[in-house]
Amino acid sequence: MTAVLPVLILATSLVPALLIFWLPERAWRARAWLNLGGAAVKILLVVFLMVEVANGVTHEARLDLAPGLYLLLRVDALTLLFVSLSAFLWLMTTIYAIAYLGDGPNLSRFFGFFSLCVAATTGLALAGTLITFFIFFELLTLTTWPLVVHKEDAKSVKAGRLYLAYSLPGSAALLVAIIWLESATGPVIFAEPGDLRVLSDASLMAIFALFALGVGVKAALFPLHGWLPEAMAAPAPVSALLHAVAVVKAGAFGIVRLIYDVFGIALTAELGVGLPLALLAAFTILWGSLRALQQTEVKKRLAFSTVSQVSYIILGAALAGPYAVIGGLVHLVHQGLMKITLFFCAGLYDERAGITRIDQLDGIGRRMPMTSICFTIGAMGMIGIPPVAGFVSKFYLGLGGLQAGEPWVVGVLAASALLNAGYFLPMLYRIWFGVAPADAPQADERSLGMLVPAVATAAASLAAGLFAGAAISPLAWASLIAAGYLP
Amino acid sequence: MNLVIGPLLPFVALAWPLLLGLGAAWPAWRERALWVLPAAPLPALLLAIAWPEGSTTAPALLLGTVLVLNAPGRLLLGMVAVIWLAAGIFALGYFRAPRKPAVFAGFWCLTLSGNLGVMLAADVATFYVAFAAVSFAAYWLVVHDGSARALMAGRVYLVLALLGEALLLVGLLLGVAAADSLSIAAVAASLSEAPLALTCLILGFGLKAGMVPLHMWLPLAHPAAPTPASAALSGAIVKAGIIGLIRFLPEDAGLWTTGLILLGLVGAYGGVVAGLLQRNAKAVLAYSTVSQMGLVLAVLGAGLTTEAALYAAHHGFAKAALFLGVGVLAATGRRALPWVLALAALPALSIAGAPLLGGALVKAAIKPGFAGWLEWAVALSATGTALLLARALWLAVRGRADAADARPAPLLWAPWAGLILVALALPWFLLASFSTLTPGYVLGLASLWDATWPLLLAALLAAPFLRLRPRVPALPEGDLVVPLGAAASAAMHTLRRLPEPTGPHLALPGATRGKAVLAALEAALLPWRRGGLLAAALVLALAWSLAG
Amino acid sequence: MTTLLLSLPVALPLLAALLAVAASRQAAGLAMATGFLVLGLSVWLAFEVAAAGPITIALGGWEAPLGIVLRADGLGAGFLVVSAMVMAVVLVAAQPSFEDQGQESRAGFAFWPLALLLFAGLNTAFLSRDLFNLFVALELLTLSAIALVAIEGKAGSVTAALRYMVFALLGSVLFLLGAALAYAAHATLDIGLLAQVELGWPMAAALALMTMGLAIKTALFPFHAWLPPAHAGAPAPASAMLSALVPKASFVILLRLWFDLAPELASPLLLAVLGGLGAVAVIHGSLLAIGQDRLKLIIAYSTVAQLGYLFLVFPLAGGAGGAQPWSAGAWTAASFHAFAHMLAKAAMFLAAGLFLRAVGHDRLEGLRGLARAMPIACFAFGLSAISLMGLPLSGGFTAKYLLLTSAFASGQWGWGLVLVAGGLLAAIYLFRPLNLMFSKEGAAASLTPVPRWEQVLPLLLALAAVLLGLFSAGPFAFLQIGRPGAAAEGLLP
Amino acid sequence: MIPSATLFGLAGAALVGIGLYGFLAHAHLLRRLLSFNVLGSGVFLMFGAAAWRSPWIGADAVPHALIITGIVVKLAGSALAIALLVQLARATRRAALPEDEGRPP
Repeated sequence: MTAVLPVLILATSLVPALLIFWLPERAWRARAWLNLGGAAVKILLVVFLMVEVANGVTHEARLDLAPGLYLLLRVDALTLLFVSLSAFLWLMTTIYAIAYLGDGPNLSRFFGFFSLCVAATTGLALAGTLITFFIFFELLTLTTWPLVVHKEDAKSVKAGRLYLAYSLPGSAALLVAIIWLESATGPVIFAEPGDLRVLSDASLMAIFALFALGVGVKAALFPLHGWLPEAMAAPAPVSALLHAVAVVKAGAFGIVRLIYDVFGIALTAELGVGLPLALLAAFTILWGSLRALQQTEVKKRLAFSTVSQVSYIILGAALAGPYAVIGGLVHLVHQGLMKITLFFCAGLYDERAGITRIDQLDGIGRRMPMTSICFTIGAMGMIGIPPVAGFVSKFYLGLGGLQAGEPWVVGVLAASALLNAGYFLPMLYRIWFGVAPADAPQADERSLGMLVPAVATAAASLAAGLFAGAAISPLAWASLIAAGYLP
Repeated sequence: MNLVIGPLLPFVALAWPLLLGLGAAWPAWRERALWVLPAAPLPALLLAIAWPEGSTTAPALLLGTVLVLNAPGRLLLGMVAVIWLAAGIFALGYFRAPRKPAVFAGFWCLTLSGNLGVMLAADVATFYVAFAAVSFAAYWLVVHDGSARALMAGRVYLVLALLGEALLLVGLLLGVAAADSLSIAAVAASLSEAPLALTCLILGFGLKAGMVPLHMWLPLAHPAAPTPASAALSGAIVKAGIIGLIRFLPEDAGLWTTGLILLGLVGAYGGVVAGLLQRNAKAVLAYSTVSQMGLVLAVLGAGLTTEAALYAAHHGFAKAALFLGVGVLAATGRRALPWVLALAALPALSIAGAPLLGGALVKAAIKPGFAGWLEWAVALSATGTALLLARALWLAVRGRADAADARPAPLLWAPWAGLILVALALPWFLLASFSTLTPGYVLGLASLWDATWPLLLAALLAAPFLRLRPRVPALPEGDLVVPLGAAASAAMHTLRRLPEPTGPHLALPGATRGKAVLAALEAALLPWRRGGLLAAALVLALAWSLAG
Repeated sequence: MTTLLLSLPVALPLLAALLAVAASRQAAGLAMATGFLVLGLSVWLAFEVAAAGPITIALGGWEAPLGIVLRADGLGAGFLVVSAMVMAVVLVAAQPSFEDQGQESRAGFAFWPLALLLFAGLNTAFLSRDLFNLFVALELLTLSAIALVAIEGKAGSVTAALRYMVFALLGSVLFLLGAALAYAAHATLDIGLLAQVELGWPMAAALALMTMGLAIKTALFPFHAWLPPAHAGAPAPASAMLSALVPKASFVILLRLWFDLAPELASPLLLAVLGGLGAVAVIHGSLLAIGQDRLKLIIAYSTVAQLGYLFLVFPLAGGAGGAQPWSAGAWTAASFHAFAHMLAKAAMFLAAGLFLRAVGHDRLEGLRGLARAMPIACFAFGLSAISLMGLPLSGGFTAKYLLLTSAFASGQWGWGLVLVAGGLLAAIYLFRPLNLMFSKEGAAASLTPVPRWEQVLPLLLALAAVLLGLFSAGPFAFLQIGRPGAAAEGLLP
Repeated sequence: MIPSATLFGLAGAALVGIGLYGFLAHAHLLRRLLSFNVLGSGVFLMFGAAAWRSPWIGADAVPHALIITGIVVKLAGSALAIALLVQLARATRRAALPEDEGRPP
């Protein structure tokens, strides 16, 4: 048991962040190396830690703040699922962002906060106690805000305000829930939370609801999702960060922690709080899809699609059967891979062809074939068309629903698949079969820095589905985690 | 961990087309990408002809892929390989200046791989993936020529394919949950206990196989595709649904036993009626497929699984030959027409069950499944088939080449002729192993008569038509799709135009008023006198409470 | 040695103030030197206290009740260190504002001695244990603060100063009256000695008088109306001292009165009045801050709200102490909150001063686009905002966490909700300026440039506020040195 | 006969009362300041009275020292107040806070 590694893995993004803040605007080369170096080291550490965790070695670090208030960083399998995803996507997004932002203004600020954001995500994943989780959760909110408002135009600033207007009350609810719980039970360490039964059923239910409300804002659970589509005003790498690497994931991750490591499956079932959450998630899935259908802007449609997709994770977690857990957890990774691909492509369309609306997509497939192929793969994954990763998640979620005695889940999945098809296929149709108008602006995809990450994540989404049975696939890892939770 | 446990060839057979397809995208090869088409199904052909039965596993692939080679699958696998081979060769002659050859070749290979995959898959996930591959990749074959008609057909195809996938997913999920296993055999065994799963699966597979009323995509998509692709679609791809039913139907399908027979017969006759009202040879052929698949469904409902496979295989060869025949006729001038037409009529006659041809054997094979009026109904359907195919040939002849001495190129007629040969001959070799009959049975007088009278009846019925040439009302391709499509697009339109909830607001109601109230309160606290008096009052109150 | 350590923080600023009047040319340098010297001494003292426990000295060898006794416990030394940190930085930051005005101007001449006097009063208030000494310290502090408000001589600030004066005088006289009563009843003014005797109704009356006097000086609702115009009207470095430091002195005395001197006299009404007024101050101050259109007024109203939190300690103290062994409760939290507020509020006023200098006015609209022009100052503003909102990781968060835990553990939900609501309201009024800083549309075309090193000063304080949260274990343990028993057990049995 | 200490104490209390009234009642700041001085004097008087212990001990010396210090402090305060008041009067031609005269602040 050592304390070095958890701290080190946090430092891989924290230290570059702090250094980058002080770099002059022109030092883009140093910035790039710091970022990429940090990301690369982090991936190496993650791989090493995976081996360690698979071998049953525990790593944890602790910092005392006040009696009863301490930061605990601890590496477990669930941590690594999230950290590995965010580390890989961070690397990709960084490469993408360097190319995307080019020599725009305020880059040191941007990349500084960007890395801080990832540091917060890492900390959140590593958090071993509720309060540690909360602290990093809140840090994530704060470090994301400057990224959302990065463009400094009216739209971004409004989006930033909205983001905070949703997030801060959410965090307040979360804090109340945590302190309420801890004032009765003492500090809650994940997976060994002590006896929650000292509180009454009603109190526990209220705590569960407050907690779900708090993290639900980040996870864009209906009706707390309003900020997400507005946040599309931010640059594409930020969207990628919000939708895939960090923010909404943090919310979903919080729900998983809540159900499995704080309340535990047994107590959740006893209180009967899983089902309402599952129903809300199911409603969000359908609602997000319906709203996506109504959008006319590419990024907004994708944003509502996220609203819908992230709730799959929550649905899986809330159903709490063996397969459902696996489905939910694996979707954490799969959704990240697929959605980031879509956002990378949307950014490419926007940046290289000036396309923001869906009706402008006509015939872009011919002019930007690689981008469009990646977009197609991502979209197919979202619909659940195999062998892109999405179908694996849905398969397990569906099985999980049946296993948990909730057959309606299958219906929700099928309906959502059709709705997803309803809003993605017309886009694909325009991309591949539409005819570009004569006055369409110049378009090309000659930006290796933006294209390579898109191709890589698209390939990863394909591989995650195609080789789901492999020993090191997300599915295998999710199954390992789930096995740890189930009696 | 071994990547593959068991023989490698089944995986090679599936991966080889994919590799070729990817290779076709290579810039240097793009222009000549079509040459990969004939090569793609070769390993699968080898597998079907010369490989021992057995299964093989790749644990890392998907959710642990298991492929199995056994009797009905092997036959249909071979059929798929042969049809795609023939269609591939045909395509070389058919496309003179191909549009986007690399894209066409890529999706051709992907569709093929999926089509082969459904015949081999022994686990649910692999089956689902393969099924999706064949369904969705085929879309690009349908819309290849980019015409408005093709795009429209493609759209209908895609919507229904999606619906099929969704049904399939639900069915498979329910099935797997009931069986608690991913093995198809296990799922099938438990389906009699899971009626909802069975229903979803039958609808999903039926959709692919052209079961009424989910057949609408067939008469739209098959004619819209380029001829070699039509052949593959109608000959091979619809069989993905058939193999699904063969694999998944439990011993006791409950109500669906009757349901399949009834729906099958409705399709068998409805296809004939709707087909006769068509104006396009390929559309007529597509309706004939609906009709024939109806029969296969009925056979499956009757429980004759292997016979259904045999029937389906024969139909695949013959129908693919007919589609290619339309292409061959289109390249034939007046002079060579009689010979070509004579050859083109052979698969038609075979499907109609004319004596001594392959079709007669397979029709005899399925006969024991039916009794009473059903036996008659099945037998009589051959009359309809004959009429329908005659109409198809008639329409095809009208579309012959303008130049009187035009002759089909060898690349066109050779694969066609090959397919005809296989269609006519193969049942003779396979009848014994796929049914309880022997070839000798069909040579008996009774069965010769059984095969002949429907054709004579057809000739009788057709005669007045040929003489009088009445105007036949035209039925739009895809019949039901017209009203349904309109309804669907209206629904979609409504969904999209639903009033959007207003976006989130940050301004609080009454904020201005609240601000004024607060400011007034603040101003009231400012004058010293009030503050001082308050302080004095509080001092007194506190002193009193502290002393007490 | 310890005698010097305790007396120099009081004596040095006094001496320097005299010198600054005499040698006004060197006043700025002298003041800065004093600031850092006292900071060094305070830190040294803190280490001594940490090593050896509370240190008590009797000046001139006269023990209480006759002599003047100074005592450094965890609370006093803690406040001493943090206020010296703030003072040192503020004095450096004040240098460009007041040195440039030359010796001829009254402000340039008077600022340094006044600031040093204020410093001396502050340190005396933190270290004294004698009610009359505390009175003198408070007067020194208040009078120099009032003079600082009026230092620019504008009609508005003179009005504000006079208003402040009126309230402060009442506060003083109430406190003095209480002290006189206490002396009449028990013939001593030493807190330590008074704590040991049986207290009767005269002491109750005395405490009521002193409590109200101190509450007025701490600008507790409803006696806060003088504060925003006074703090907002002063020059930025003066505002920083006024807002961050001055109210803390009276609050520390209030803590000592109730937790050290007479915990057994507390009544439910006292807790309800102090806690209730504090809660109202939190909500009322925050709501008014939201409505302001000038940055310095927002910050000043924020002080009203933040001071309100401090008073929640009275009902909450002991809320977690006995029942929950892992949390030492609200008493420490109040100190933490005061520390965090001192650092963050000073940083915020200094940053606001820089914005004002760059833009020429402090209307909110002027902040547009400053994130690009003055990134460091904006960052400092943002960091201190985080601490004021009580978001992690910051001293403000640790304080809020401890207070909330006390509230929930003792079942006093209401106070907990006030804490949460206050945090959210703070987010609203503090993100308004932050939002504008990040809006490039409508940004002013030309700004007076502000040197980088000046922007770093508020950042230092803001970072200190944040680091206080990250490394709170040390300060937490330090505050427990010489902690009165009532801090853990609560004011009511 | 009333002991002199009590007399002084009562007189002090009366002065406090009168001073407090004036302090609260007057809007004119100079009057208010004068009232405050009356109030302060009352407090000191009471403090002084509290110094009386008993005929044998006589008066306690400590309050006397404190009163002197207090008077100095009060003097300083009054001086500052007067200075500010003069400045206010020069700047605004008024000798009262705006809100006490019913003007907007």
